[in-house]
Amino acid sequence: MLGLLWLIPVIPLIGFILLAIIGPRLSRTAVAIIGVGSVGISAILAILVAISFISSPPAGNAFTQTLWTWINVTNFNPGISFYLDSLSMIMVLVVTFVGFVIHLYSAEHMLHQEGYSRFFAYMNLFVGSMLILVLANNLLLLYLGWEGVGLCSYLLIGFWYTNPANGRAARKAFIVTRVGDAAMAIGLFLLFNNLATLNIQDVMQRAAQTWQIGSPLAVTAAALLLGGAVGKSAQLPLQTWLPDAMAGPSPVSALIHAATMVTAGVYLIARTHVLFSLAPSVQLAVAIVGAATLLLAGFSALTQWDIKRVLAYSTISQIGYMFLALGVGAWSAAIFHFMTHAFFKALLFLAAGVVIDAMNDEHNMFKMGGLRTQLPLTFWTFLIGSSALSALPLITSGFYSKDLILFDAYASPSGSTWLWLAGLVGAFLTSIYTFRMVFLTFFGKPKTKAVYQPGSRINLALIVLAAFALLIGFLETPSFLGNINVLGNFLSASLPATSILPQRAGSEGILELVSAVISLVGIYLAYLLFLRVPKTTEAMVQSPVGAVLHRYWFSGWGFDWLYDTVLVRPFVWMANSNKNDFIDLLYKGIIRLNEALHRVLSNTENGLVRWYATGIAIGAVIIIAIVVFL
Amino acid sequence: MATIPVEYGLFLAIILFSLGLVGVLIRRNVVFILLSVEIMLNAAGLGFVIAGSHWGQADGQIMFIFILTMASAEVSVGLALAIQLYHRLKTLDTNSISKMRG
Amino acid sequence: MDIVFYIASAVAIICTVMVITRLNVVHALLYMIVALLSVALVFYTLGAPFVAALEVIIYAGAIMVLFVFVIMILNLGPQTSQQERLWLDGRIWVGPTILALILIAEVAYVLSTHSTPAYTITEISPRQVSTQMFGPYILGVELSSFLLLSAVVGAFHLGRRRQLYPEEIAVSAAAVEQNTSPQGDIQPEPQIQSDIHR
Amino acid sequence: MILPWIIIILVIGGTLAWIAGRFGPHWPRWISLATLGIHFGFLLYLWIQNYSIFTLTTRSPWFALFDIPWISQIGISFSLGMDGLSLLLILLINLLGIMAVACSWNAIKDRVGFFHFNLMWILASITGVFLALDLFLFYFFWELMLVPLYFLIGIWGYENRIYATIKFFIFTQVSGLFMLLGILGLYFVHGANTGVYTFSYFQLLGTKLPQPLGFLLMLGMFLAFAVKLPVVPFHTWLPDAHTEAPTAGSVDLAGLVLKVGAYGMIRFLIPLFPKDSLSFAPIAMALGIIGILYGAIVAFGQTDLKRLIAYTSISHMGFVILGIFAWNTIALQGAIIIMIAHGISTSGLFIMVGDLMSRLHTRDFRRMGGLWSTLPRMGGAAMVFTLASLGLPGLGNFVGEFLVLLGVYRVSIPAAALATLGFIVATIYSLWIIQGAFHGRNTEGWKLQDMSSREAAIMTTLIAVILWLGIYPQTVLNTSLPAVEAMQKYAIETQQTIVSPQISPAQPLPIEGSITINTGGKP
Repeated sequence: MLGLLWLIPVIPLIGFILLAIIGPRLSRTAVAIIGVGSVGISAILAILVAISFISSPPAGNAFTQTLWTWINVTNFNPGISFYLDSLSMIMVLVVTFVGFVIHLYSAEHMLHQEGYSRFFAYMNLFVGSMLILVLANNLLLLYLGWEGVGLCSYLLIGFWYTNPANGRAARKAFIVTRVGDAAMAIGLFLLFNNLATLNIQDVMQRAAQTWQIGSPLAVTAAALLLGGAVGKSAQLPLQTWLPDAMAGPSPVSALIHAATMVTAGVYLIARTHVLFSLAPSVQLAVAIVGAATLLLAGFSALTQWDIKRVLAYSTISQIGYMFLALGVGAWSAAIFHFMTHAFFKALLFLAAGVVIDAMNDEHNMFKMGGLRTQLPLTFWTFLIGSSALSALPLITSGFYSKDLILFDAYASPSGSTWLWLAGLVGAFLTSIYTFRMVFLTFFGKPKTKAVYQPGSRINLALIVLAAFALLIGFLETPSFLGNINVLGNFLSASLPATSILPQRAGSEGILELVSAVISLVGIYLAYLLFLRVPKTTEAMVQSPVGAVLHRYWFSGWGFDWLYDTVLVRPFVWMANSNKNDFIDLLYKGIIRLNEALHRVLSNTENGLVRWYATGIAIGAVIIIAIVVFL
Repeated sequence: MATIPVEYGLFLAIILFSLGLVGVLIRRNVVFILLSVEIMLNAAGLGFVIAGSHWGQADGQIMFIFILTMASAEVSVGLALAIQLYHRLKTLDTNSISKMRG
Repeated sequence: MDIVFYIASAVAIICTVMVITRLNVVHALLYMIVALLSVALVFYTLGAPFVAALEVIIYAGAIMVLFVFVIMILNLGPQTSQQERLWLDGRIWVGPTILALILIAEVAYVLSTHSTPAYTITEISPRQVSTQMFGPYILGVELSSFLLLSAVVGAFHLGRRRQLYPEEIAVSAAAVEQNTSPQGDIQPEPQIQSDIHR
Repeated sequence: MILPWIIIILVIGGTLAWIAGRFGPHWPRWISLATLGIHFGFLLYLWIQNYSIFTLTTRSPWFALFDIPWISQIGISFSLGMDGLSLLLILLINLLGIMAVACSWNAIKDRVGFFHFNLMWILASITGVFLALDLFLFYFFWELMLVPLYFLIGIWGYENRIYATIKFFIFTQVSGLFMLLGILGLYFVHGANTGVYTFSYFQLLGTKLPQPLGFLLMLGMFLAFAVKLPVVPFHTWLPDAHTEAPTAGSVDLAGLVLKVGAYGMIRFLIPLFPKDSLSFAPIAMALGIIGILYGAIVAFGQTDLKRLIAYTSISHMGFVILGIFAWNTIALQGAIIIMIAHGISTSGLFIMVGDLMSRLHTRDFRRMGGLWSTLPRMGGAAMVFTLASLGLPGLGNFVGEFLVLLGVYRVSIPAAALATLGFIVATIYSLWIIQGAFHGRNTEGWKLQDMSSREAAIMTTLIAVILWLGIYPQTVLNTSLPAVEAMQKYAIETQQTIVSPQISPAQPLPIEGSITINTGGKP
């Protein structure tokens, strides 16, 4: 069964090629069958492969399949080869499964849009690229997938291309992530030139053998990879593209900008965890970046009026948690949070898509309200997703994954109280802005009438995701709540277990309690501020301090402004002012000089016989002088 | 026969030549220019004759005869040009025929 | 005999100066004839009687007569002298004179550094000249005949009064118009065309 | 006798096309297409037949050599040789030649015969450049190439074509003279050293050059190649020439002429002047980096689509010079891949612009926009080529750029880091092309015919090649590897002879009589 591994990424790619070439001539049904079907087959294959992987684990708990050698120059010979271990298995399962559900949703959601086949072509290409990314055996192939998903992100953000703002957002996403990618590329050069391989397992093995902990090369390599990761995962300081990326269709936001692509950075760091362990300073930077991002994004999410932007900031914030986990060495906790987040955030985006459709393309939450009764299924699923996001205790998956991270941030050797505190504040913010969204959208007085009811495919997608958002948390529970460690055990083959300081290990129960309380308080506060006394809230926003903070947070802490002033404008100015290429002036100058000389010399050709005779005479005199006196 | 230092003869030649040159350069009338050219040619011939006489050879005189031939050819063509010039432009001014300026 | 050389030289120089300074062409021609005659005398004193004879016959005789004929054909009026006076203003002398002086100075310098003793001039007879000319220089003679032939053809062609083409008439009419203006002086306009760059 | 025929076929085809122009406009087109098709097939056959020898361990890079004396008094011979590198480049120019004929099928209506004559002669002379192993012959073909190209742009170009052609001609001609100086200097120094006056490449390898003469001669040759490549301060002829050239001319410029400079550096500059080019390498690499970034920034500021693409070429060629002067196998292989991939992708873009122009009658970017809705297939093709030019993995350019940077990193880490910024700026201008032409609002309300089957065939072929280069570049890498290794060996051997003169210079390959074809191991 494992031999079918290569088909998992290839089938969506075949779907892409089919749709790209003959898609425009097919009926919408056929397009949907190809588009959804290819991902569906992929998901089934993934499950089959997973069953066979778990039931009869291959030697070394990892399976490598090489299709062909991609490039072979002297000792540089990365292959088109796939590597399956427990980490990539989890990723493949999540990507194919969530991908399939979202495709199913899209089949209905996008039905009346122009470019139906184009949409599915891009989506299939995305799934294929993402699968290549997670299955890649070497960093170069990973980079191929990495850039491929970036491309699809660009294409899908700008899917409605006639609006220039969408194009702008799409380009911003691609270019900002490309900044990170460039850093990552340099990292690859460094790794290859010092370790003579790009095969991920070999890189880690050789790095551990040849580099001391904290050696400059290890630190640089890890830092450069981190650069790639923060770009893709929208972490500080390259987080600015993700909120704008919401210009794309809702399924795109769900699949790419919540569930899968943006977590590629998390995957990359987890995949190359040995390098980060060798560079403790960079690992600390990962934790700090995560903590800072989750706070920043949390505050920004509080002030948005666009339902999708709230979700976007919350995505940034949740990935911040994953980075925090990676930074403190809680590898499996990060992957666990990635899993739960994939389900509940995809759910939230899909539900938000339904809401937006029902509101006739209205994104402003302040113009919604009371949708609880009009869209009951959507409301319940959205509520489940929101509860998971704000880590409602005991019943939601978010509770288990987030609290595991908080505990590890406190209790692991590289963790600290400060990191834990940052996470806690973030959790508090999360529950406020999440339920602000719920209350504004679904509660209160109805302001607009829903013009649309979702059909069976959308409902199915929402229900499936909601179920997973609730249930998947039970893969990994704290020691006092059953102590289930399914995921951790499964991942232990590829990721080292999280070490816990013994003196802090006992505090797990208390910490869980604190964060549970925090989450509930946050929800209550949201209820108070946005449902009970919205006037007071409004006054707070209007007050001088509130207004400044609001503006700051609303604009994402002014990062856009900063980059615009420091980078974008100078670049555009430079390009525009040098449109005619100042180097050409040099050659134009030569032309001018020639023309001037020509003018001077042609003045001497005046047609006067005596002038020429004078010239001859002067010449004769000079030549005779030379002959005589020299 | 006479005993004249060769320098004197050559000095005379160069003075005549220079006067001819001055004439070519200062006159605008094409007939005067032709006359001055004749002076220069004559002076050059004089130089040849002096040199020939210095060495006691006939070559100098032969050169003079060639120069004479050339001078007559030049004068005949030059004067024909002068007539044509006057015929067309009603002037003998060489400045008036500056069509070939750059 | 020496004194003849010196006197003839002096006459030649004076006459030449007069040639280039005369306003009237005919006066100049007369001085020119005198100058040529004195040069012929110089040739004689230098022991070249044959060349002296040629000088008188061909230069002073034929060529100068050619000039005279041309002047007669052109039939220049009294205003020509006026014109010449205008053209010969003082400034125009400066440059050529300086050039000529430099030239003379250079040659004088050369001559002064190579002083050769005075020697007795021997006469070279026409026979010697002729045997040389039709011996080693026969090719030069042939070439001279070509030259003369082409000069004859050229002079005939150029001197012919033929019908002008219309565009030539236009050009000459415009030129005549310019030449009959009071100064009769055409300043070449610095008209630079750099079409190749446009 | 195979090698001269490779050139002669094109010459004959071109001449026939000119003559056939009397009978009607379709004759030259079909004749050119047929000639190029036969030629291409023949070259493919040659490649496949000889492919196995590339993987042998004891391999001579030259699988075909041809040598007859030409002007033997001064040591000039008509000496041709083919190795993997020249085979690849000739295949490339042949393919692009076919594309050029195809893309001007309807666009050229005036003097069709002469047009195809010029086209074929450009191909023939560039083929000659790639095959020549005698420096005089190389120079001969090098200059010959200019003349038909001059006519091609000067007659069938756009409004400002005279300015552009003169500029192009003067730039290349003047720089060519510097190369001639370099060649002659080498010739005389070698003659003075050994008493053998010859232009033969193999014999000139390892010439001991006194300083600073050697450096100056190297600089002269570098200048010629740098102008053709073009390297940044000498690049300004390219945007003008590209902008004014007809589509086929742009394809020729981008796909063929630019490659000649890079080829000259690999084949001649560094092997002939190994020591001097080594000491010059930091400057050349700096120029490469400046080219990458400068070209990209200026490209972004353009409003003329063809000009924009021309500047992207400059940016890409920066990678090539960087790779060449890094002078290790990885970087050189990368540079070769970029040369081929850039030829394909940029030609694709130029053909796309040509197709757009035939519909819109403008190259001005500001008047386009939203064309995707009316030209979806062309938009898709354009997308592939722009993605290739921004270095998307899976397409040819990425492989080349990555290999170049990987190799450069060994030589200079800052250079690799700075050049990597090229990925970012390339993204900016590439996306700008798509945004400006195909995305956004269709403000002028264009309603256009999407690609015809002829245009689609061109695009499909080019896309297939660029994908093949991106996913399985191994065929190309294998083919060029012996040549690359041989070049490096020449350079190393000549360096050794400089250090220790008692070692005899690089042994020239045995050239017996007329031709030695290596038929894949068979005697």
